[in-house]
Amino acid sequence: MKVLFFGRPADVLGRSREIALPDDATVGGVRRALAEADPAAALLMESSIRASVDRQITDDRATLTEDSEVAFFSAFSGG
Amino acid sequence: MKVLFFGRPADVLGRSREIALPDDATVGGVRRALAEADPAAALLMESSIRASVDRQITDDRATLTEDSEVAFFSAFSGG
Amino acid sequence: MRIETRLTTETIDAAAELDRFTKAAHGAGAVVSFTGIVRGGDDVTALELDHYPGMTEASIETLASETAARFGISSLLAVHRAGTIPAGETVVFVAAAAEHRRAAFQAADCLMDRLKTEAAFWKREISAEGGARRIEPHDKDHEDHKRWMEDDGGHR
Amino acid sequence: MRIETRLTTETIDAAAELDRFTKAAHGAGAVVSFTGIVRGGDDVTALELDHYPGMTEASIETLASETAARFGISSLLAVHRAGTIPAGETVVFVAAAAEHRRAAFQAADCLMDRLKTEAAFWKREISAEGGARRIEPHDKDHEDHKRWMEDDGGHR
Repeated sequence: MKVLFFGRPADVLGRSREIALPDDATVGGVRRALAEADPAAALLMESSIRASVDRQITDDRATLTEDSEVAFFSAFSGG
Repeated sequence: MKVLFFGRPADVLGRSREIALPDDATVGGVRRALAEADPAAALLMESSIRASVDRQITDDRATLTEDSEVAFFSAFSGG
Repeated sequence: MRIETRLTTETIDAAAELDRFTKAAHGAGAVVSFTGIVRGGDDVTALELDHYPGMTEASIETLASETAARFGISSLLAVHRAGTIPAGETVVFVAAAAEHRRAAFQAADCLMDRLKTEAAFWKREISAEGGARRIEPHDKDHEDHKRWMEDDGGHR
Repeated sequence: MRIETRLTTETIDAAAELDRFTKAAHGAGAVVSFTGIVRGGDDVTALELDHYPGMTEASIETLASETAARFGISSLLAVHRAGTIPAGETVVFVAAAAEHRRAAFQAADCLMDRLKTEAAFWKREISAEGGARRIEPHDKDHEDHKRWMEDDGGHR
Protein backbone atom coordinates (compact mmCIF):
# COMPACT_ATOMS: atom_id res chain seq x y z
CA MET A 1 0.00 0.00 0.00
CA LYS A 2 1.07 3.56 -0.60
CA VAL A 3 1.68 5.92 2.31
CA LEU A 4 1.98 9.68 1.64
CA PHE A 5 3.74 12.29 3.78
CA PHE A 6 3.18 16.06 4.01
CA GLY A 7 4.82 18.77 6.08
CA ARG A 8 7.43 17.67 8.63
CA PRO A 9 7.02 13.93 7.86
CA ALA A 10 7.79 14.73 4.19
CA ASP A 11 10.90 16.70 5.24
CA VAL A 12 12.26 13.57 6.95
CA LEU A 13 10.78 10.68 4.95
CA GLY A 14 10.19 12.08 1.46
CA ARG A 15 6.85 12.28 -0.29
CA SER A 16 5.74 8.63 -0.13
CA ARG A 17 6.62 5.04 0.68
CA GLU A 18 5.27 1.72 -0.54
CA ILE A 19 4.77 -0.76 2.33
CA ALA A 20 3.00 -4.04 2.93
CA LEU A 21 -0.30 -3.80 4.79
CA PRO A 22 0.68 -4.60 8.41
CA ASP A 23 -1.06 -7.33 10.44
CA ASP A 24 -2.58 -4.56 12.52
CA ALA A 25 -4.38 -3.13 9.47
CA THR A 26 -5.23 0.23 11.04
CA VAL A 27 -3.79 3.75 10.78
CA GLY A 28 -2.11 3.20 14.14
CA GLY A 29 -0.66 -0.09 12.86
CA VAL A 30 0.89 1.63 9.85
CA ARG A 31 2.32 4.36 12.09
CA ARG A 32 4.04 1.77 14.30
CA ALA A 33 5.22 -0.39 11.37
CA LEU A 34 6.90 2.62 9.75
CA ALA A 35 8.48 3.81 13.02
CA GLU A 36 9.83 0.31 13.82
CA ALA A 37 11.30 -0.16 10.33
CA ASP A 38 13.06 3.25 10.21
CA PRO A 39 14.33 5.33 13.14
CA ALA A 40 13.79 8.48 11.02
CA ALA A 41 10.06 7.71 11.07
CA ALA A 42 9.88 8.09 14.86
CA LEU A 43 8.25 11.50 14.40
CA LEU A 44 5.12 9.69 13.13
CA MET A 45 4.50 8.68 16.76
CA GLU A 46 4.14 12.36 17.79
CA SER A 47 0.54 13.17 18.70
CA SER A 48 0.63 16.29 16.49
CA ILE A 49 1.11 14.13 13.36
CA ARG A 50 -2.39 13.48 12.03
CA ALA A 51 -3.52 10.99 9.43
CA SER A 52 -6.04 10.61 6.63
CA VAL A 53 -7.44 7.60 4.82
CA ASP A 54 -8.59 8.20 1.26
CA ARG A 55 -8.27 11.97 1.90
CA GLN A 56 -10.54 11.97 4.96
CA ILE A 57 -8.93 12.88 8.28
CA THR A 58 -9.28 9.94 10.68
CA ASP A 59 -8.02 8.67 14.01
CA ASP A 60 -5.65 5.75 14.55
CA ARG A 61 -8.44 3.18 14.84
CA ALA A 62 -9.50 3.53 11.17
CA THR A 63 -9.12 0.18 9.40
CA LEU A 64 -7.32 -0.21 6.08
CA THR A 65 -7.19 -2.43 3.02
CA GLU A 66 -4.38 -2.88 0.51
CA ASP A 67 -6.14 -0.19 -1.63
CA SER A 68 -6.34 2.46 1.10
CA GLU A 69 -4.44 5.70 0.53
CA VAL A 70 -2.99 6.65 3.91
CA ALA A 71 -1.28 10.00 4.57
CA PHE A 72 0.55 11.36 7.61
CA PHE A 73 1.05 15.10 8.06
CA SER A 74 2.01 17.85 10.48
CA ALA A 75 -0.15 20.91 11.29
CA PHE A 76 -1.79 22.68 8.35
CA SER A 77 -0.53 26.14 7.50
CA GLY A 78 -2.61 27.91 4.85
CA GLY A 79 -3.31 31.51 3.91
CA MET B 1 -23.91 86.86 7.71
CA LYS B 2 -24.48 83.60 5.84
CA VAL B 3 -25.93 80.58 7.61
CA LEU B 4 -25.80 77.16 5.92
CA PHE B 5 -28.05 74.16 6.53
CA PHE B 6 -27.42 70.45 5.93
CA GLY B 7 -29.54 67.36 6.51
CA ARG B 8 -32.94 67.87 8.20
CA PRO B 9 -32.48 71.63 8.63
CA ALA B 10 -31.88 71.90 4.84
CA ASP B 11 -35.06 69.87 4.17
CA VAL B 12 -37.07 72.48 6.07
CA LEU B 13 -35.15 75.73 5.55
CA GLY B 14 -33.30 75.28 2.24
CA ARG B 15 -29.54 75.38 1.79
CA SER B 16 -28.76 78.81 3.30
CA ARG B 17 -30.03 82.09 4.67
CA GLU B 18 -28.53 85.56 4.93
CA ILE B 19 -29.17 87.16 8.34
CA ALA B 20 -27.90 90.11 10.37
CA LEU B 21 -25.44 89.19 13.13
CA PRO B 22 -27.66 89.04 16.25
CA ASP B 23 -26.88 91.06 19.41
CA ASP B 24 -26.03 87.73 21.06
CA ALA B 25 -23.23 87.11 18.58
CA THR B 26 -22.80 83.40 19.37
CA VAL B 27 -23.88 80.15 17.70
CA GLY B 28 -26.66 79.87 20.29
CA GLY B 29 -27.73 83.46 19.52
CA VAL B 30 -28.03 82.66 15.80
CA ARG B 31 -30.01 79.49 16.59
CA ARG B 32 -32.53 81.49 18.66
CA ALA B 33 -32.72 84.42 16.21
CA LEU B 34 -33.57 82.04 13.36
CA ALA B 35 -36.15 80.10 15.42
CA GLU B 36 -37.85 83.31 16.58
CA ALA B 37 -38.04 84.77 13.07
CA ASP B 38 -39.46 81.61 11.45
CA PRO B 39 -41.56 78.87 13.11
CA ALA B 40 -40.18 76.37 10.56
CA ALA B 41 -36.74 76.93 12.10
CA ALA B 42 -37.86 75.55 15.48
CA LEU B 43 -36.01 72.30 14.72
CA LEU B 44 -32.73 74.23 15.14
CA MET B 45 -33.46 74.22 18.89
CA GLU B 46 -33.30 70.40 18.98
CA SER B 47 -30.21 69.19 20.84
CA SER B 48 -29.39 66.80 17.99
CA ILE B 49 -28.83 69.71 15.58
CA ARG B 50 -25.13 70.51 15.77
CA ALA B 51 -23.28 73.56 14.48
CA SER B 52 -19.97 74.54 12.94
CA VAL B 53 -18.17 77.86 12.60
CA ASP B 54 -15.84 78.16 9.64
CA ARG B 55 -16.20 74.39 9.11
CA GLN B 56 -15.11 73.46 12.65
CA ILE B 57 -17.73 71.78 14.84
CA THR B 58 -18.39 73.95 17.90
CA ASP B 59 -20.79 74.34 20.78
CA ASP B 60 -23.36 77.13 21.22
CA ARG B 61 -20.96 79.40 23.12
CA ALA B 62 -18.68 79.99 20.10
CA THR B 63 -18.59 83.70 19.26
CA LEU B 64 -19.14 85.04 15.76
CA THR B 65 -18.31 88.01 13.57
CA GLU B 66 -20.09 89.25 10.45
CA ASP B 67 -17.57 87.16 8.43
CA SER B 68 -18.18 83.86 10.23
CA GLU B 69 -19.61 80.98 8.21
CA VAL B 70 -22.09 79.24 10.49
CA ALA B 71 -23.74 75.91 9.61
CA PHE B 72 -26.45 73.86 11.33
CA PHE B 73 -26.88 70.18 10.57
CA SER B 74 -28.50 66.94 11.69
CA ALA B 75 -26.60 63.67 12.36
CA PHE B 76 -23.97 62.68 9.83
CA SER B 77 -24.67 59.64 7.71
CA GLY B 78 -21.73 58.56 5.60
CA GLY B 79 -20.56 55.31 4.05
CA MET C 1 2.52 55.56 6.98
CA ARG C 2 0.79 56.48 3.73
CA ILE C 3 -2.74 57.86 3.98
CA GLU C 4 -4.87 58.87 1.03
CA THR C 5 -8.42 60.18 1.20
CA ARG C 6 -10.53 61.35 -1.70
CA LEU C 7 -14.00 62.83 -2.15
CA THR C 8 -15.44 62.42 -5.61
CA THR C 9 -18.71 62.88 -7.49
CA GLU C 10 -17.52 60.42 -10.17
CA THR C 11 -17.92 56.65 -10.31
CA ILE C 12 -15.59 54.72 -7.98
CA ASP C 13 -13.86 51.70 -9.58
CA ALA C 14 -13.18 49.51 -6.54
CA ALA C 15 -11.05 46.97 -8.41
CA ALA C 16 -8.84 49.69 -9.93
CA GLU C 17 -8.46 51.30 -6.50
CA LEU C 18 -7.49 47.97 -4.93
CA ASP C 19 -4.99 47.29 -7.69
CA ARG C 20 -3.30 50.67 -7.36
CA PHE C 21 -3.38 50.55 -3.56
CA THR C 22 -1.91 47.04 -3.29
CA LYS C 23 0.87 47.78 -5.79
CA ALA C 24 1.90 50.82 -3.73
CA ALA C 25 1.71 48.97 -0.39
CA HIS C 26 5.21 47.51 -0.59
CA GLY C 27 6.03 44.95 2.05
CA ALA C 28 2.49 44.56 3.38
CA GLY C 29 1.42 40.99 4.02
CA ALA C 30 -2.29 41.75 4.29
CA VAL C 31 -4.67 44.05 2.43
CA VAL C 32 -8.32 44.32 3.50
CA SER C 33 -10.79 46.24 1.36
CA PHE C 34 -14.38 47.30 1.88
CA THR C 35 -16.72 48.29 -0.94
CA GLY C 36 -20.04 49.87 0.01
CA ILE C 37 -22.66 49.60 -2.72
CA VAL C 38 -26.02 51.40 -2.98
CA ARG C 39 -28.72 48.78 -2.51
CA GLY C 40 -31.81 49.18 -4.68
CA GLY C 41 -35.21 47.63 -4.07
CA ASP C 42 -38.10 48.87 -1.93
CA ASP C 43 -38.49 51.44 -4.68
CA VAL C 44 -35.07 53.00 -3.99
CA THR C 45 -33.29 53.96 -7.20
CA ALA C 46 -30.44 56.08 -5.83
CA LEU C 47 -28.82 57.59 -2.76
CA GLU C 48 -28.20 61.29 -2.63
CA LEU C 49 -25.27 62.31 -0.43
CA ASP C 50 -25.00 65.96 0.41
CA HIS C 51 -21.68 67.21 1.78
CA TYR C 52 -20.16 70.42 3.14
CA PRO C 53 -17.12 71.23 0.97
CA GLY C 54 -14.06 71.57 3.15
CA MET C 55 -15.59 70.14 6.30
CA THR C 56 -16.43 66.78 4.74
CA GLU C 57 -12.93 66.21 3.32
CA ALA C 58 -11.41 67.21 6.66
CA SER C 59 -13.67 64.77 8.54
CA ILE C 60 -12.59 61.87 6.31
CA GLU C 61 -8.90 62.81 6.64
CA THR C 62 -9.13 62.94 10.42
CA LEU C 63 -10.86 59.57 10.65
CA ALA C 64 -8.33 57.95 8.30
CA SER C 65 -5.32 59.36 10.17
CA GLU C 66 -6.66 58.34 13.57
CA THR C 67 -7.47 54.83 12.32
CA ALA C 68 -4.06 54.30 10.71
CA ALA C 69 -2.27 55.44 13.86
CA ARG C 70 -4.44 53.36 16.16
CA PHE C 71 -3.90 50.04 14.35
CA GLY C 72 -0.34 50.57 13.10
CA ILE C 73 -1.40 50.50 9.47
CA SER C 74 1.25 51.03 6.77
CA SER C 75 -1.15 52.30 4.06
CA LEU C 76 -4.76 53.39 4.28
CA LEU C 77 -7.08 54.57 1.50
CA ALA C 78 -10.58 56.01 1.78
CA VAL C 79 -12.51 57.10 -1.33
CA HIS C 80 -16.00 58.48 -0.74
CA ARG C 81 -18.51 59.47 -3.36
CA ALA C 82 -20.95 62.39 -3.00
CA GLY C 83 -23.92 63.55 -5.06
CA THR C 84 -26.52 61.24 -6.57
CA ILE C 85 -25.39 57.61 -6.63
CA PRO C 86 -27.56 55.12 -8.54
CA ALA C 87 -28.38 51.71 -7.02
CA GLY C 88 -25.63 49.18 -7.76
CA GLU C 89 -22.84 51.78 -7.76
CA THR C 90 -20.11 52.18 -5.16
CA VAL C 91 -20.56 54.83 -2.48
CA VAL C 92 -17.41 54.17 -0.48
CA PHE C 93 -14.19 52.20 -0.87
CA VAL C 94 -11.72 51.66 1.96
CA ALA C 95 -8.47 49.66 1.90
CA ALA C 96 -6.00 48.98 4.71
CA ALA C 97 -2.58 47.36 4.36
CA ALA C 98 -0.55 46.02 7.27
CA GLU C 99 2.15 43.54 8.02
CA HIS C 100 -0.37 41.15 9.59
CA ARG C 101 -4.02 40.51 8.84
CA ARG C 102 -5.60 41.33 12.21
CA ALA C 103 -4.59 45.00 12.06
CA ALA C 104 -5.75 45.36 8.45
CA PHE C 105 -9.18 43.86 9.26
CA GLN C 106 -9.62 46.00 12.35
CA ALA C 107 -8.60 49.22 10.60
CA ALA C 108 -10.98 48.75 7.65
CA ASP C 109 -13.80 47.69 9.98
CA CYS C 110 -13.27 50.57 12.41
CA LEU C 111 -12.88 53.18 9.68
CA MET C 112 -16.17 52.09 8.08
CA ASP C 113 -18.02 52.22 11.41
CA ARG C 114 -16.63 55.70 12.04
CA LEU C 115 -17.36 56.98 8.51
CA LYS C 116 -21.00 55.94 8.97
CA THR C 117 -21.51 58.28 11.92
CA GLU C 118 -18.59 60.76 11.85
CA ALA C 119 -18.04 61.64 8.18
CA ALA C 120 -19.88 64.86 7.28
CA PHE C 121 -22.46 63.53 4.83
CA TRP C 122 -26.24 63.78 4.81
CA LYS C 123 -28.15 61.09 3.01
CA ARG C 124 -31.48 60.73 1.26
CA GLU C 125 -33.01 57.78 -0.55
CA ILE C 126 -34.46 58.70 -3.94
CA SER C 127 -37.41 56.67 -5.22
CA ALA C 128 -38.55 56.00 -8.78
CA GLU C 129 -41.33 58.59 -8.39
CA GLY C 130 -38.72 61.18 -7.42
CA GLY C 131 -39.55 61.14 -3.72
CA ALA C 132 -36.71 61.67 -1.24
CA ARG C 133 -36.53 60.12 2.23
CA ARG C 134 -34.02 61.44 4.77
CA ILE C 135 -31.76 58.69 6.24
CA GLU C 136 -30.03 59.05 9.58
CA PRO C 137 -27.68 56.53 11.24
CA HIS C 138 -29.49 53.48 12.65
CA ASP C 139 -29.15 52.18 16.21
CA LYS C 140 -27.05 49.39 14.65
CA ASP C 141 -24.61 52.00 13.31
CA HIS C 142 -24.25 53.53 16.76
CA GLU C 143 -23.75 50.09 18.31
CA ASP C 144 -21.11 49.23 15.68
CA HIS C 145 -19.42 52.54 16.36
CA LYS C 146 -19.35 51.99 20.13
CA ARG C 147 -17.30 48.80 19.70
CA TRP C 148 -14.27 50.99 18.96
CA MET C 149 -14.71 53.31 21.95
CA GLU C 150 -14.20 50.77 24.72
CA ASP C 151 -10.49 50.12 24.31
CA ASP C 152 -9.32 53.69 24.19
CA GLY C 153 -11.86 55.54 26.29
CA GLY C 154 -13.47 57.19 23.30
CA HIS C 155 -11.99 59.09 20.44
CA ARG C 156 -14.11 62.22 20.17
CA MET D 1 -25.92 31.58 -1.56
CA ARG D 2 -23.12 31.47 -4.14
CA ILE D 3 -19.84 29.91 -3.03
CA GLU D 4 -16.77 29.60 -5.21
CA THR D 5 -13.43 28.12 -4.17
CA ARG D 6 -10.39 27.66 -6.35
CA LEU D 7 -6.92 26.18 -5.92
CA THR D 8 -4.38 27.42 -8.44
CA THR D 9 -0.66 27.32 -9.11
CA GLU D 10 -0.96 30.44 -11.30
CA THR D 11 -0.71 34.11 -10.28
CA ILE D 12 -3.81 35.47 -8.48
CA ASP D 13 -4.99 38.87 -9.74
CA ALA D 14 -6.79 40.21 -6.66
CA ALA D 15 -8.26 43.26 -8.42
CA ALA D 16 -9.67 41.15 -11.27
CA GLU D 17 -11.13 38.70 -8.74
CA LEU D 18 -12.76 41.54 -6.78
CA ASP D 19 -14.19 43.06 -9.96
CA ARG D 20 -15.73 39.79 -11.15
CA PHE D 21 -16.97 38.89 -7.66
CA THR D 22 -18.61 42.27 -7.01
CA LYS D 23 -20.31 42.36 -10.41
CA ALA D 24 -21.85 38.94 -9.74
CA ALA D 25 -22.92 39.83 -6.18
CA HIS D 26 -26.21 41.48 -7.18
CA GLY D 27 -28.02 43.27 -4.42
CA ALA D 28 -25.18 43.12 -1.89
CA GLY D 29 -24.55 46.34 0.00
CA ALA D 30 -21.15 45.36 1.32
CA VAL D 31 -18.16 43.52 -0.10
CA VAL D 32 -15.10 42.80 2.05
CA SER D 33 -11.95 41.38 0.48
CA PHE D 34 -8.72 40.05 1.91
CA THR D 35 -5.49 39.73 -0.07
CA GLY D 36 -2.65 37.81 1.54
CA ILE D 37 0.74 38.65 0.06
CA VAL D 38 4.06 36.84 0.52
CA ARG D 39 6.30 39.11 2.57
CA GLY D 40 9.95 39.15 1.61
CA GLY D 41 12.84 40.34 3.72
CA ASP D 42 14.86 38.45 6.36
CA ASP D 43 16.32 36.67 3.35
CA VAL D 44 12.96 35.14 2.36
CA THR D 45 12.46 35.15 -1.40
CA ALA D 46 9.42 32.88 -1.72
CA LEU D 47 6.91 30.69 0.08
CA GLU D 48 6.46 27.11 -0.99
CA LEU D 49 3.00 25.69 -0.30
CA ASP D 50 2.63 21.96 -0.62
CA HIS D 51 -0.89 20.56 -0.88
CA TYR D 52 -2.64 17.18 -1.04
CA PRO D 53 -4.69 17.11 -4.26
CA GLY D 54 -8.31 16.37 -3.46
CA MET D 55 -8.03 16.82 0.29
CA THR D 56 -6.86 20.44 0.06
CA GLU D 57 -9.66 21.53 -2.28
CA ALA D 58 -12.22 19.76 -0.06
CA SER D 59 -10.87 21.49 3.05
CA ILE D 60 -11.24 24.94 1.43
CA GLU D 61 -14.76 24.14 0.19
CA THR D 62 -15.85 22.98 3.64
CA LEU D 63 -14.47 26.09 5.34
CA ALA D 64 -16.11 28.40 2.78
CA SER D 65 -19.51 26.68 3.04
CA GLU D 66 -19.49 26.71 6.83
CA THR D 67 -18.47 30.38 6.91
CA ALA D 68 -21.12 31.48 4.42
CA ALA D 69 -23.84 29.64 6.33
CA ARG D 70 -22.71 30.94 9.71
CA PHE D 71 -22.74 34.63 8.76
CA GLY D 72 -25.60 34.64 6.25
CA ILE D 73 -23.36 35.59 3.37
CA SER D 74 -24.87 35.92 -0.10
CA SER D 75 -21.63 35.30 -2.05
CA LEU D 76 -18.26 34.02 -0.89
CA LEU D 77 -15.07 33.51 -2.89
CA ALA D 78 -11.82 31.88 -1.79
CA VAL D 79 -8.88 31.56 -4.20
CA HIS D 80 -5.75 29.90 -2.82
CA ARG D 81 -2.44 29.52 -4.56
CA ALA D 82 -0.14 26.50 -4.17
CA GLY D 83 3.41 25.80 -5.29
CA THR D 84 6.27 28.28 -5.13
CA ILE D 85 5.05 31.86 -4.61
CA PRO D 86 7.63 34.66 -4.92
CA ALA D 87 7.70 37.48 -2.36
CA GLY D 88 5.26 40.25 -3.33
CA GLU D 89 2.77 37.88 -4.98
CA THR D 90 -0.67 36.93 -3.70
CA VAL D 91 -1.04 33.65 -1.84
CA VAL D 92 -4.74 33.91 -0.96
CA PHE D 93 -7.71 36.07 -1.92
CA VAL D 94 -11.03 35.97 -0.09
CA ALA D 95 -14.15 38.06 -0.75
CA ALA D 96 -17.47 38.10 1.10
CA ALA D 97 -20.64 39.91 0.02
CA ALA D 98 -23.61 40.55 2.27
CA GLU D 99 -26.52 42.87 2.68
CA HIS D 100 -24.81 44.62 5.59
CA ARG D 101 -21.17 45.28 6.34
CA ARG D 102 -20.82 43.52 9.72
CA ALA D 103 -21.55 40.06 8.25
CA ALA D 104 -19.18 40.62 5.32
CA PHE D 105 -16.32 41.68 7.64
CA GLN D 106 -16.89 38.78 10.02
CA ALA D 107 -17.08 36.19 7.26
CA ALA D 108 -13.84 37.32 5.55
CA ASP D 109 -12.06 37.58 8.90
CA CYS D 110 -13.27 34.18 10.15
CA LEU D 111 -12.57 32.42 6.86
CA MET D 112 -8.98 33.74 6.86
CA ASP D 113 -8.40 32.63 10.46
CA ARG D 114 -9.73 29.17 9.65
CA LEU D 115 -7.78 28.85 6.38
CA LYS D 116 -4.57 29.54 8.34
CA THR D 117 -5.02 26.49 10.55
CA GLU D 118 -7.59 24.26 8.82
CA ALA D 119 -6.80 24.41 5.09
CA ALA D 120 -4.61 21.46 4.06
CA PHE D 121 -1.39 23.24 3.12
CA TRP D 122 2.16 22.84 4.35
CA LYS D 123 4.42 25.81 4.10
CA ARG D 124 8.15 26.47 3.79
CA GLU D 125 10.06 29.70 3.46
CA ILE D 126 12.64 29.66 0.68
CA SER D 127 15.75 31.82 1.10
CA ALA D 128 18.02 33.34 -1.52
CA GLU D 129 20.62 30.62 -0.86
CA GLY D 130 17.98 27.99 -1.61
CA GLY D 131 17.45 26.99 2.01
CA ALA D 132 13.95 25.98 3.11
CA ARG D 133 12.51 26.55 6.58
CA ARG D 134 9.33 24.73 7.64
CA ILE D 135 6.58 27.10 8.90
CA GLU D 136 3.81 25.94 11.21
CA PRO D 137 0.91 28.05 12.55
CA HIS D 138 1.97 30.52 15.26
CA ASP D 139 0.36 30.86 18.68
CA LYS D 140 -1.20 34.05 17.27
CA ASP D 141 -2.89 32.01 14.52
CA HIS D 142 -4.35 29.65 17.10
CA GLU D 143 -5.53 32.58 19.22
CA ASP D 144 -7.14 34.24 16.18
CA HIS D 145 -8.78 30.95 15.33
CA LYS D 146 -10.18 30.50 18.85
CA ARG D 147 -12.11 33.77 18.59
CA TRP D 148 -14.58 32.02 16.29
CA MET D 149 -15.08 28.98 18.51
CA GLU D 150 -16.57 30.72 21.53
CA ASP D 151 -19.97 31.68 20.08
CA ASP D 152 -20.90 28.34 18.65
CA GLY D 153 -19.16 25.84 20.90
CA GLY D 154 -16.54 25.02 18.29
CA HIS D 155 -16.86 24.03 14.69
CA ARG D 156 -14.67 20.97 14.35
